[in-house]
Amino acid sequence: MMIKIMFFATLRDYVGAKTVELEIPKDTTVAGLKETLVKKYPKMIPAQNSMMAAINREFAADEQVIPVDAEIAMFPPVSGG
Amino acid sequence: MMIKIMFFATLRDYVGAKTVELEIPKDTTVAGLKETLVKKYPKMIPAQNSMMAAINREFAADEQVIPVDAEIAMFPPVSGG
Amino acid sequence: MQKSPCFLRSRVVEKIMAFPTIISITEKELDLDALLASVTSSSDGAAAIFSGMVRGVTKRGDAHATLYLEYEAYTPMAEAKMRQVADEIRSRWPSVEGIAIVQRIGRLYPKTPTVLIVCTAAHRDTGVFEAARYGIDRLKEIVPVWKKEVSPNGEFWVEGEYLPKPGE
Amino acid sequence: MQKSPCFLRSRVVEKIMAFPTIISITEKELDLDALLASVTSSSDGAAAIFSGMVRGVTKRGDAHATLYLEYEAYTPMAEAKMRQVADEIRSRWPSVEGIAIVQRIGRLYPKTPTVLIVCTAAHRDTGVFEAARYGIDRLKEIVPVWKKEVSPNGEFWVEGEYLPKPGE
Repeated sequence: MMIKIMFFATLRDYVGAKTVELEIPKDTTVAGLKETLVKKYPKMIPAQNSMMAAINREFAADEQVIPVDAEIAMFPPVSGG
Repeated sequence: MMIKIMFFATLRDYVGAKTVELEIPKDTTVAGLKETLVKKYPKMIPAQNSMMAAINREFAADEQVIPVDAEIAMFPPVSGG
Repeated sequence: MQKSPCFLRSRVVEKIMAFPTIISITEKELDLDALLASVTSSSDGAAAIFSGMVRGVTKRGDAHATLYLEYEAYTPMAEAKMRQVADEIRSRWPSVEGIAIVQRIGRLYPKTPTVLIVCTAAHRDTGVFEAARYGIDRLKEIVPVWKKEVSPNGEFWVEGEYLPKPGE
Repeated sequence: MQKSPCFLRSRVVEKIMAFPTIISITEKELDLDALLASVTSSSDGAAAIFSGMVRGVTKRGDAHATLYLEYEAYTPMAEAKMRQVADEIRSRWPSVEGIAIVQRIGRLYPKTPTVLIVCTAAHRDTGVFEAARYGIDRLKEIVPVWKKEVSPNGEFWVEGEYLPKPGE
């Protein structure tokens, strides 16, 4: 299935784009997506242990399966304030 | 000696004036002044245990002798904020 | 459907009880006086407020100078998480009445306020200071906003330390 | 008299170290944004602020409504005592940099801010919330300001409970 991922902060710099569209197998987990991304964008390697995924604006667990038509975002630990 | 006393809040209402000029004996203490005032203005009786004196903008002890040319103020416990 | 007067009365009470919550990610200059006014109810006598500012000179840890900060947000999630922070404050400090949580984004120079947390209550001794402190601590944990620091020696993204739990 | 370069240098340092203190009794509307700006230094990243407001509806204790409050001050002593509160804050929380303590007087209606305490610091975890809380608590103990409450049932002076020690 096709997904669209939004990237923020360092991750956007590593990927070189604000959003990326990607074809992934059905039942791909967040962990699986992270692996795919790191392979595709090796610059993401330094961030691979700290990067977070949000699905439909909620923090997602690594084992969570990515649902159809989800709003997906990936970013480093937040630093607002 | 002549002194001038400023009154605030309830005390001003009891006395009926913002300032009062008064002749007091040399070496009068704060306690002595309070007694004199309560005699002169019986409306002050309900305030006699809580009223405070400031001499030259510092809280004064009852036993303090009133110095010459002092700035004297009397008032109830503060309630600002 | 007919409603009993009692039912109507309870709806009115509910409406009175709904204290204001203001949540915002904005590029505009923060207006603390207006914000405080907009979350103040007649029953409020106290407000504890936190304001964060851009620090131009940092002495603690890795001492350095900052030319400016560039803030960005994942806005829809950030606003949802700010609302969650407000809900968490209310569940921990039921005395808190009005709440405002506003994060400014974009390029911000030293001394500029960047974030405001406002909590109002009837009295100052019912946890309002702790509530405001919790608000800023929690914002820095779970609200998706990031800042890039631009210094005379280059620029780098500031990274937080907290890893929120799934669903947190 | 000739001064050594070293002596001159230490005077410069002293000047840099003198963080702003703003103390004021005023009849004018309080401007929190301007006040915060005027006590913010480049080294500040955090401000904890307390604002008191006129409560129109009081539920705790003797529940009542308030039409307005009439504040008065023994201004020269009040400003001296506010300066003392600022000094006490600095001696207890050396991390606090800018301090503003402003009390508005005159006739003030419900929801209107009446008093502001602002404490700034480099970071939020160095006591700045506790410092602001101390500031308002202490103002209510030793700063000679009084308020008369005007309610639908009449008017009465509010009286504090604290009796300062001589010289306090």
